[in-house]
Amino acid sequence: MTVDVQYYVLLSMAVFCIGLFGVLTRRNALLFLMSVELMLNAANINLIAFAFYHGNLTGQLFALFTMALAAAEVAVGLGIILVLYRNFRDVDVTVPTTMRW
Amino acid sequence: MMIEALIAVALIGALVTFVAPNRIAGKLAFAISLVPAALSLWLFGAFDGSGNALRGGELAFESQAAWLEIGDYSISWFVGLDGISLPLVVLTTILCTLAIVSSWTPIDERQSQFYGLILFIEAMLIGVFSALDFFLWFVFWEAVLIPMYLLIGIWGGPRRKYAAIKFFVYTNVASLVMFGSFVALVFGLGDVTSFALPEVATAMLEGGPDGLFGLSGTTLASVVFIGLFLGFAVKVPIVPFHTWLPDAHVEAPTPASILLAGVLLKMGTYALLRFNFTMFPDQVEAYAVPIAAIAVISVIYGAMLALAQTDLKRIVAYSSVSSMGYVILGLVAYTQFGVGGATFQMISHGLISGLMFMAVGVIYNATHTRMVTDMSGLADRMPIAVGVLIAGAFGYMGLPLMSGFAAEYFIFFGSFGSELLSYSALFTSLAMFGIVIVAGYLLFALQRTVFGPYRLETDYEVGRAPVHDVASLLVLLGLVVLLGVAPDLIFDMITDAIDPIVQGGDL
Amino acid sequence: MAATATGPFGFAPAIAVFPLVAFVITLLFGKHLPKKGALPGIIATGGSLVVSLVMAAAVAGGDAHHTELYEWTAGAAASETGAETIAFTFGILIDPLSALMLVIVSLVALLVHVFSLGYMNAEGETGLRRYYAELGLFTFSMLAFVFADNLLMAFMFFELVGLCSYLLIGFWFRTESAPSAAKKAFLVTRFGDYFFLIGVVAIAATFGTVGFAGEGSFVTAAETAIEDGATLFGFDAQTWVTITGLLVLGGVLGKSAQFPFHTWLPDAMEGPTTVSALIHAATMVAAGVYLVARMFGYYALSPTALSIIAFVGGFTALFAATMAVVKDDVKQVLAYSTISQYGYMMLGLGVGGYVAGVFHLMNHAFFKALLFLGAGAVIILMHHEQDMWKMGGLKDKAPVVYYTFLAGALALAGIVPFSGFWSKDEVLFDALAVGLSEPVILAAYAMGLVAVFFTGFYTFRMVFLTFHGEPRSDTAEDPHPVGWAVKVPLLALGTLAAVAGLVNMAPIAKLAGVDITFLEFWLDGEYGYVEGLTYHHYHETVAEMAFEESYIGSETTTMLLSAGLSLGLALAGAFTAHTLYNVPDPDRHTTKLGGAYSVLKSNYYQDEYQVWLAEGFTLPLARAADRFDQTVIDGVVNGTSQISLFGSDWVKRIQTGIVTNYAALLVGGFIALLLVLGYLGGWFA
Amino acid sequence: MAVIDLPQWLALAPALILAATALVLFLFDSINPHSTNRTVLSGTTVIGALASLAVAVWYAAAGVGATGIENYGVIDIMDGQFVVDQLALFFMIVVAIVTALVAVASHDYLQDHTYQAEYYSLLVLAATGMSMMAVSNSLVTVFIALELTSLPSYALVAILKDNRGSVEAGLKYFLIGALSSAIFVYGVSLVYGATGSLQLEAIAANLDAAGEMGGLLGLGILMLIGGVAFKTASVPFHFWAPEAYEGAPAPISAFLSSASKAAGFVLAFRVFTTAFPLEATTAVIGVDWTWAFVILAIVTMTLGNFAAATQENVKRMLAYSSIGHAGYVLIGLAALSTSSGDLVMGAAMIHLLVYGFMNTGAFLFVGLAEYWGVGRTFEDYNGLATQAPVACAAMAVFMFSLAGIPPFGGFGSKYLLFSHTIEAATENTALLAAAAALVINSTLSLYYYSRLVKALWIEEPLLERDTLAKPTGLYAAIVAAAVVTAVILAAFGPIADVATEAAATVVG
Repeated sequence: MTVDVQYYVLLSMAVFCIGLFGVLTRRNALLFLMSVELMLNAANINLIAFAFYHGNLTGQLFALFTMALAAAEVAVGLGIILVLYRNFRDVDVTVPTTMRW
Repeated sequence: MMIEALIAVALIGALVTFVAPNRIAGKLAFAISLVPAALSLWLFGAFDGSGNALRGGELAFESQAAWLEIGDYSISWFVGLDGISLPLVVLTTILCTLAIVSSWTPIDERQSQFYGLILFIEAMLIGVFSALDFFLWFVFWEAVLIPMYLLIGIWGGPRRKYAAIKFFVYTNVASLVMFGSFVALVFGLGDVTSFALPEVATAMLEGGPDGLFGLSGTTLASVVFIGLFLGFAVKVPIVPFHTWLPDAHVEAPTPASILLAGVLLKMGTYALLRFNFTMFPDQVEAYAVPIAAIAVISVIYGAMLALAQTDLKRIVAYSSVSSMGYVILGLVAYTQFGVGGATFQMISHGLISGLMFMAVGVIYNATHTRMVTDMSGLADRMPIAVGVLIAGAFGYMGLPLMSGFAAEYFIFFGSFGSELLSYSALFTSLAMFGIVIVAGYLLFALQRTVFGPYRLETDYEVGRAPVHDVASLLVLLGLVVLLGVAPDLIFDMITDAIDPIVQGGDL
Repeated sequence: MAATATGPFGFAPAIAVFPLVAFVITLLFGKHLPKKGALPGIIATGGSLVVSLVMAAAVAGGDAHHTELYEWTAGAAASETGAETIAFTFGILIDPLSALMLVIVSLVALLVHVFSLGYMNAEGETGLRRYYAELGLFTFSMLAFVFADNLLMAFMFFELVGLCSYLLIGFWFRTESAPSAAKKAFLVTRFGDYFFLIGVVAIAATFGTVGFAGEGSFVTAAETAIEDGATLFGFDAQTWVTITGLLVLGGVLGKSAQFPFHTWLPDAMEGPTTVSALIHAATMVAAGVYLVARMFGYYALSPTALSIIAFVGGFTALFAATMAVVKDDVKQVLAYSTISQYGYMMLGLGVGGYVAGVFHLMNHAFFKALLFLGAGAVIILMHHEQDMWKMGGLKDKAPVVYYTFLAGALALAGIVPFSGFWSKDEVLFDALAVGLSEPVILAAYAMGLVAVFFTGFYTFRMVFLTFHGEPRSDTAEDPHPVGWAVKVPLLALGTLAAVAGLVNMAPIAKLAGVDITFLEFWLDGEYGYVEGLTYHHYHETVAEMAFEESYIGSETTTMLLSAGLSLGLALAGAFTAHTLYNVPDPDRHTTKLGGAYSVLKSNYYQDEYQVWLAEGFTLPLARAADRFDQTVIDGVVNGTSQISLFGSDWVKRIQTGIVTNYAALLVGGFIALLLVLGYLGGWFA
Repeated sequence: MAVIDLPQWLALAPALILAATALVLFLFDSINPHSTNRTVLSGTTVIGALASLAVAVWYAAAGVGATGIENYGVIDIMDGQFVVDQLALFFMIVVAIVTALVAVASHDYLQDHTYQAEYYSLLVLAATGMSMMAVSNSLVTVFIALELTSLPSYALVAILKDNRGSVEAGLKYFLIGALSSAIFVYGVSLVYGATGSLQLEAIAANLDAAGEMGGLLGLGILMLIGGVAFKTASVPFHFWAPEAYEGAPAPISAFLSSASKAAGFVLAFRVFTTAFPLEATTAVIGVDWTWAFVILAIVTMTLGNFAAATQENVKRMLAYSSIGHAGYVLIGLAALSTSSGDLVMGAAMIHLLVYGFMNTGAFLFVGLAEYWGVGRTFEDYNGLATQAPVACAAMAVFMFSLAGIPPFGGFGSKYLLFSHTIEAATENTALLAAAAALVINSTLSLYYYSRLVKALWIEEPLLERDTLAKPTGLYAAIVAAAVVTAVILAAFGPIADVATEAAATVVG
C-alpha cells in the first residue's frame, strides 16, 4: 500500500513550520540550531517522497548531500556557539547586540 | 588631435602639479596653464569650421574613435568645435590661467592639491565644451563636480562644508534627471544607432521620437524637453533652482568663484542651447511663453535679491542669476540676435563676472572682509584695483563699448521682435528693467565700499594691490572692452553656428 | 574708412579722437606731465574746436557729410516693416545742427579746461590726473554723441557721458555727499535711459534701421509706414511712432533733467564747479534736447509726442524757476535755472519751433557756462564759500567777474539785447502761435510766460546778493584774487552771451523785413544740409501731421505782443529783485512767501518721494524677497535633505541587533513577498 | 589562435586551482601548524588566485564557452551538472581578482594573528566555492557550492575569537545563513517535487509536467530566491550583512561583500534563466517571477542607501551601501522579462566586476584604518589625507566611483545599468519605478559617500596622530584597486562586449 505524495508534503510542511516556529521563539543558540535541523529534515522528507513519486533517485541522493552538509553546518555552528559562550558567557542569541542600527 | 592635446596637457599638468612641492605649485601651474591658453588661442586663429555642430556643420579639429558598443547603440570618443563651443573653450583656458594667478595670494595651504584640481577642472571643462557624444559629454559634465566640490570644501569659508555638499548633491540629482530624460529620448528615436549628438539632433529634426512608455512621440518629446530643461536649470541656475549658487559662491575661494561664475554656469546655458534649443524647436515654440516668463523672473528676482545683500560676493552671485536670465530670454527668442546674443552673453558674463569676483577677491585679500558695511573709501588705498572694479561694475551694468552692453543689446534686440515668442516686446521690456536694478545695487555697493572717507572694521593695513592681481584684472578688463568695441571678433562665428538653428530644420 | 570722405570732412573723426588721445595720455602719464594733464586736454579740445570750425565752414560752404566709419555688428533683423537685415554701425553725420553743436561743445570744453587751471590746479587739488582724464573722456563721448549718425551710436555715447558725469560728480570721493550725489545722478538718468533703450530696441526691431539721416533712416521708414497705414506690433503706425518716440523721450527727460527726472541735477552740484559748467549746464544736459532736435523728423510725425514734450517743457520751466527763487547756494540757483531753461528748449521744440529750440540751446550753452564759471570765480574769491548770504559787495573787488557775470545774468533773464532774450522770445512766440489753436500748448505757453518773471527775479536776486550791498563776511571783505586762467574764459563767454543772440533776431527781421535770421537759414539748409533734416522739412511735417499756426491779428503783431510780454515780465522780475535785495543789508523776505516757502525750499518734496521709492519701497521689497528666498525656496531644498536623513534614521532602526527579530522580519518579509506573488499568480484561488 | 585539445574537465581549472591551493595550504599547516610565515601563506594564496585568474582570462580569451566556436563552445561536465560558459568565466575572474586583492591585503592585516594558515585556507576554500557556484548547473551542485562558500565564511567572520564584534558577527551570519539555507533546500525539494529533476535544463524541460503543482513550484522558486537573496545580501535576507561586515576583519568584509555577492548573483542569473525560462514558468505558476525581483530591487536599494545615509561607523556605512548596490544589480534580473534583458544583465555583471574593485578597495582602506588603529567612525577618519594622501586619494576614488561620479568605473557601470533599465522600461513600465528609485538612491548615496571624502580631505583631525605606517601589502592592494577603478572606464568596450555576450548566452 502507498501513501499519496501530498500527505508527505503536508507532513514536511508541518515539520518545516515547527522548525520555523522554533527559530522564531527559541533564544538558546543550540535550540535555534536544532530548529534549523528540523527545517532541513522537512526538506529531506520532501525529497525522498518525491523521489519515490517521480521514480528517480535524484531526490534521495540529494537528501544524502543535505544530511552531510547539515552535519558540517552543525559543526561550524557549534564552534561559533563555543566562542560565543566564551565571549558573552551565555548561549542566548539575543544577548550579543553590540552592533545595531 | 588638437583638442585631445589641450585636455591631455591640462590633465598631465594636473598630475604633475599634484605631486609638486607646495612652494612652486602656483608658478608651475601657471606655467602649465599657459600652454592650453596659447593652444586654444591658436585654435581660435586656425578655426576652419562653419555651421552648427549638430546641424551638419563643418566641424573644426574633429576627431572620433569608437569606444564601446552597448546593445544596438555605439558610444564613441567624439570631439569637435564649432562657432558656439570654440569661444567657450578659449574663455575656459584664459579664465583658468587668471584664476591660478589670482590664487597666488589667498591660497596658503595645500597649494599643490589646489592647483592640481584647478588644472583638472580645466581639462574637464574643455571636454564639456568640445565633446559631441552624449555619454562622453556627460562624463566630462559630471567629472567637473569633483574638483569643484573639493575646491569649495577644502579651501572655502566657514560654511564651506554645507555649501560644497549642497552644490554637489543638488547639481548631481539634476544631472541624473537630465541623463534619464535624454537616454529615454534616444531609445524613443527609432533609427538612431549612437549617442552622437549630431545624429540625435538630425533624428529629432526628421520626425522626432516614436512613442515610448505608452506616451505618444510628441508627448515623449515634451517630457524629455522638460526633463532636460529642469536638469540644466539647476546648473544655470534659473529661479527657483538657484539657491545653491550664493552659498557656493560665498564659501568658495576666489579662484573657484571665478571658475564657477565664469565657466561652470555657462555649462548649463551651453547645454540648454545644444540640447533643448537645438533639438526641440517645436517644444521651444510650445513652451516659449512660460520659459520667457521664467527668464524675466530670474532677471528681476535675482536682481532684487542682489539688492538686499551686504556681502559683495553674494551681490555678484545673485546678479549672475539675473544675468543668466537674459541668456534664457535670448535663447527663447529664437532669433539670430537672440540666440547669438545669449551665446555672446555667456562669454561676456564669463569675463565680467570673473573680473568682478577677482576684484572682490583682491579687496578681500587686503581687508579680510567682504561685508559692504565693514569698509568704505577703499579707493583711497588701492586706487588701481578699485578703478578696475568700478570699470567692471559698469561693464556689468551694460555700459556701451563693453562686452556686457553688446550682449544685452543683442539679446534685447533679438527678443523684442521675436516671431516665435508671443508678447516678446512685453517680456523684453520687463526684463530690461534689470539694467536699472543692477545699476542700483552695484552703485550702492560702490558708494559704500570704495567711496567716502576711508574706514575699515577689520584691523588690517590696506596697501596697493599686488601687481600680478592688477595685471590679471587688466587683462580681463581689456578683453571686456575689446569685445565691447569689436563684438564681431566672435559674434560672426557664433551667428554662423546659430543660423542653422534659428532658420529651422533645413540641413 | 573715413578717408573716403572728401575734403575737410575727412578730418571729422579727429574731433572726437583728439580728446580720446588726451584721455589716454593723461591716464597713463598724467602724473608726470606739467599741470597734471591739463595741457593735453587744452590742446586736444583746442584741436577739436579748430576742426569743428573747419566743419562748420565746410557746411557753410554748402556741403554736408554723412559716412559710416565702422560696422559694430550686423545680422538678420526680424523687423515689422520687413527689412531682412540690420547693421549697427558707427558713423559721422555732419549737418548744420551737428556742426553748430560741435563748435559749441568743443568751445565750452576748451574754455572750461583753461578755467580749470585757475580753479583746480591753482587751488592745489589732488587727483588732477583723474580729473583731466575724465574730462577728456567726457569731451570725447560728448563730441562723438553729437556727430553720431544713428540712434544706437547716440545711445552708446549718451551712456558714456553719463558715466563721465558720474565720475566727475564724485570727483571728491572722500566726502560722503559727492558719491551719493553721483550715484543719484546716474540712477535717475539710468531710469530714463531704460526707456530710451527700449525705444532704441523697439525702433530697430520695427524699422530694421537706426539711422538718423538719408533714405535708410528710421524716420523715413516711419513716414512711409504711416503713409501705408501699416500696423506695427499691433498698433497703427502713428501710435507706435508716438510710443517709441515717448520711450526715447524717457532718456531725454533724464539727461536734460526735465520733470520728473530733474532731481539729480541740483545734487550734481557736488562736483567741481567747472564740471557743473561743462557737463551740467552747457553740454551733457543739452544732450537730451539735442537728441530731440536730432531726430526731430520722427517726433514731427506725432502730435501727441510733440504736445507732451511741449507741456513737460513749459511745466518744468515754471516749476524749476519757482524753486530757484528761494535757494541760498549760488550753484543751486544756477542748477534750477538750468532745469528751467531746458524746459524752454523742450517747449520750443515741442511746438515745432525747431530753430527757436536750437537757438536757445546755443545761447544757453554760452551764458549758462558763463554763469557757472562766474560762480566758480566767486567761489574762488570766497574761499569755497557758496552761500550767497555770506557774500555781497564783490562787484568792486572783482570787476571782471562782476561784469561778465552780469552779462550772463541779463542773457539768462532775457533782457534785450542780450542773447537769451532773442531765443527765449522766439520760443515763446512759436508756442503762442501754436497755442492759440491748441489749448494744451497754450497752457504750456502760459507756464513758460510766468516762468519769465521768476527767471528775472531769481537771476537778479542772485546778482544783487552776490555782488551788491555790503560784504556780509570777512572773506567777502578781502577775497582771494583770481588769475588770467579764470578771467579769459569769462571774458570770452561774456562776449558771446552778449552778442550770440544777434545771429537770429527774428523780430527785427520781421519788422525791418531784412533777412538777418542767419541761424534759421543755417538750419534751413541755405548752406549745406542733409536731405530731410532741414527746418522747413520739419516745419512742413509738423504742419501736415500736427499743428497749424494761427495769429492774433497779423504774425508781426503777435510777435511783438509776445516779445513785449516776456520782456516786460522779465524786467518786472528783475525790478522786484532790485527792490527787495539791492540794498546794503538785504533781508531774506522768506516770510512774504508764507507756507509756500517751505514747499519751495524742499523742492515740492520731489526728492522725498523719489528717495522713498528707492529706500522706502524697493529696498524693503528686496529684503522681503531675500527672506522669501532664504526661507521658502531654500527651505524646500534643505527640507528635502532633512526629510531623507530623518527617513534614514527611521529605516536603520529596523536593524535592532537582536538576531531573533531578524529571523522574524526575514520570515515576515518572505511571507509578504509570497502573498504578493501568490496574489498575482492566483495560487490561493 | 592555435587549438589545443584539453580534457573537458580541465574547463573547471580556475576552480580546481583554487581548491588545490587550499589543499596546499592545509598541507603546509599540517606540516608546520604554528607557522606565522605570513609571506609564504599569503604568497601561496595570491599565486593560486592569480593562476586561477590567468586561466580564466585565458579561457575567456580563447573563446571557451563562447557560443559559435566549435571546439570550445559551451562545455558541459558530468552531463550538465557543471557548465563552463562565458558567464561562468566572467564571474570566476571576478572571484579570483577579489581573492587576490584580499589575500595581498591580509598579509599586513593579519600580522601577529595566530591562525594564519587556517585563515588563508578557509579563504581559498570559500573562493573555491564561489568559483564552483559560477559553474554549477544543477541544484545539487549549486547547493554544495553554496555551502562550500558559506561554511568557511562563517568561520572567517568569527575568526577573531577574542573580539566580541567578530564573534557576534559570526553568530548572526551563521544563524541567518542556516535559516536561509534551510529555506533554500526546502525550495529545492519543492522544485524537485514539481519537476522531478534537479539539473537546470531538465527542470526547464519538465516544467509543463508540473501541472497541478504550480503552486508548489511557485513557492519553491520563491524559496530559491530567498537563498539567493541571502547570498547577495538582498532584502529581506540582508539582516546579517551590516553586522557581519562590520564585525568581520575588514579583508573578509571586502571578500564577502564583493566576491560572495557576485557569486550569489551568478547563481541567480544561471538558475533563473536556465531552469525557469519566463514563458514556460509563467504558464505553470501563473505569475512572472521577475516581479519578485522588481520589488526586491527597489526595496533593497532604497533600504540599503537610506540606512547608510546616517551611519557614524564607516564600515557599517559601507555594509549598507553594499546592500544598496545589491539592489542595483537585482535590476539585472528584474529586467529579464524584456527583450533587452540580456543588456541589463550584462550591465549588472559589469557593475559587479567594477564593484569587485571599488568596494573591495573601500573595505581594504577600512582595513588599513583598523591596521593604523585610528578608530571606526567618520570623525576618527578626519584629516587622514594630510598624513596618508595616496591611500586617501584612492579612497576618494572608491567613494566617487561607488557614488557613480565619472571618470571612474562605477560611473560607467551604473549609468549603463541606468540607461538599459530605461531601455527595458519601454517594454515593462514597472521598471521606470526601478529607474526612479535608482536616481533617488544614487543621489542619497552621493551624500554619504562624499561625507567620507569630506572627513578624509576636508575636516581637520580631532586629535593629533603620530605618523602612520605604510604597510606594503595593504597599500599595494588598495592602490591597485584604485588604479583599475580609475582607468577601467576607458576599457569598457571589450568588457561590455564580453558581459553582454555572456548574458546573451544564458538569456537567449
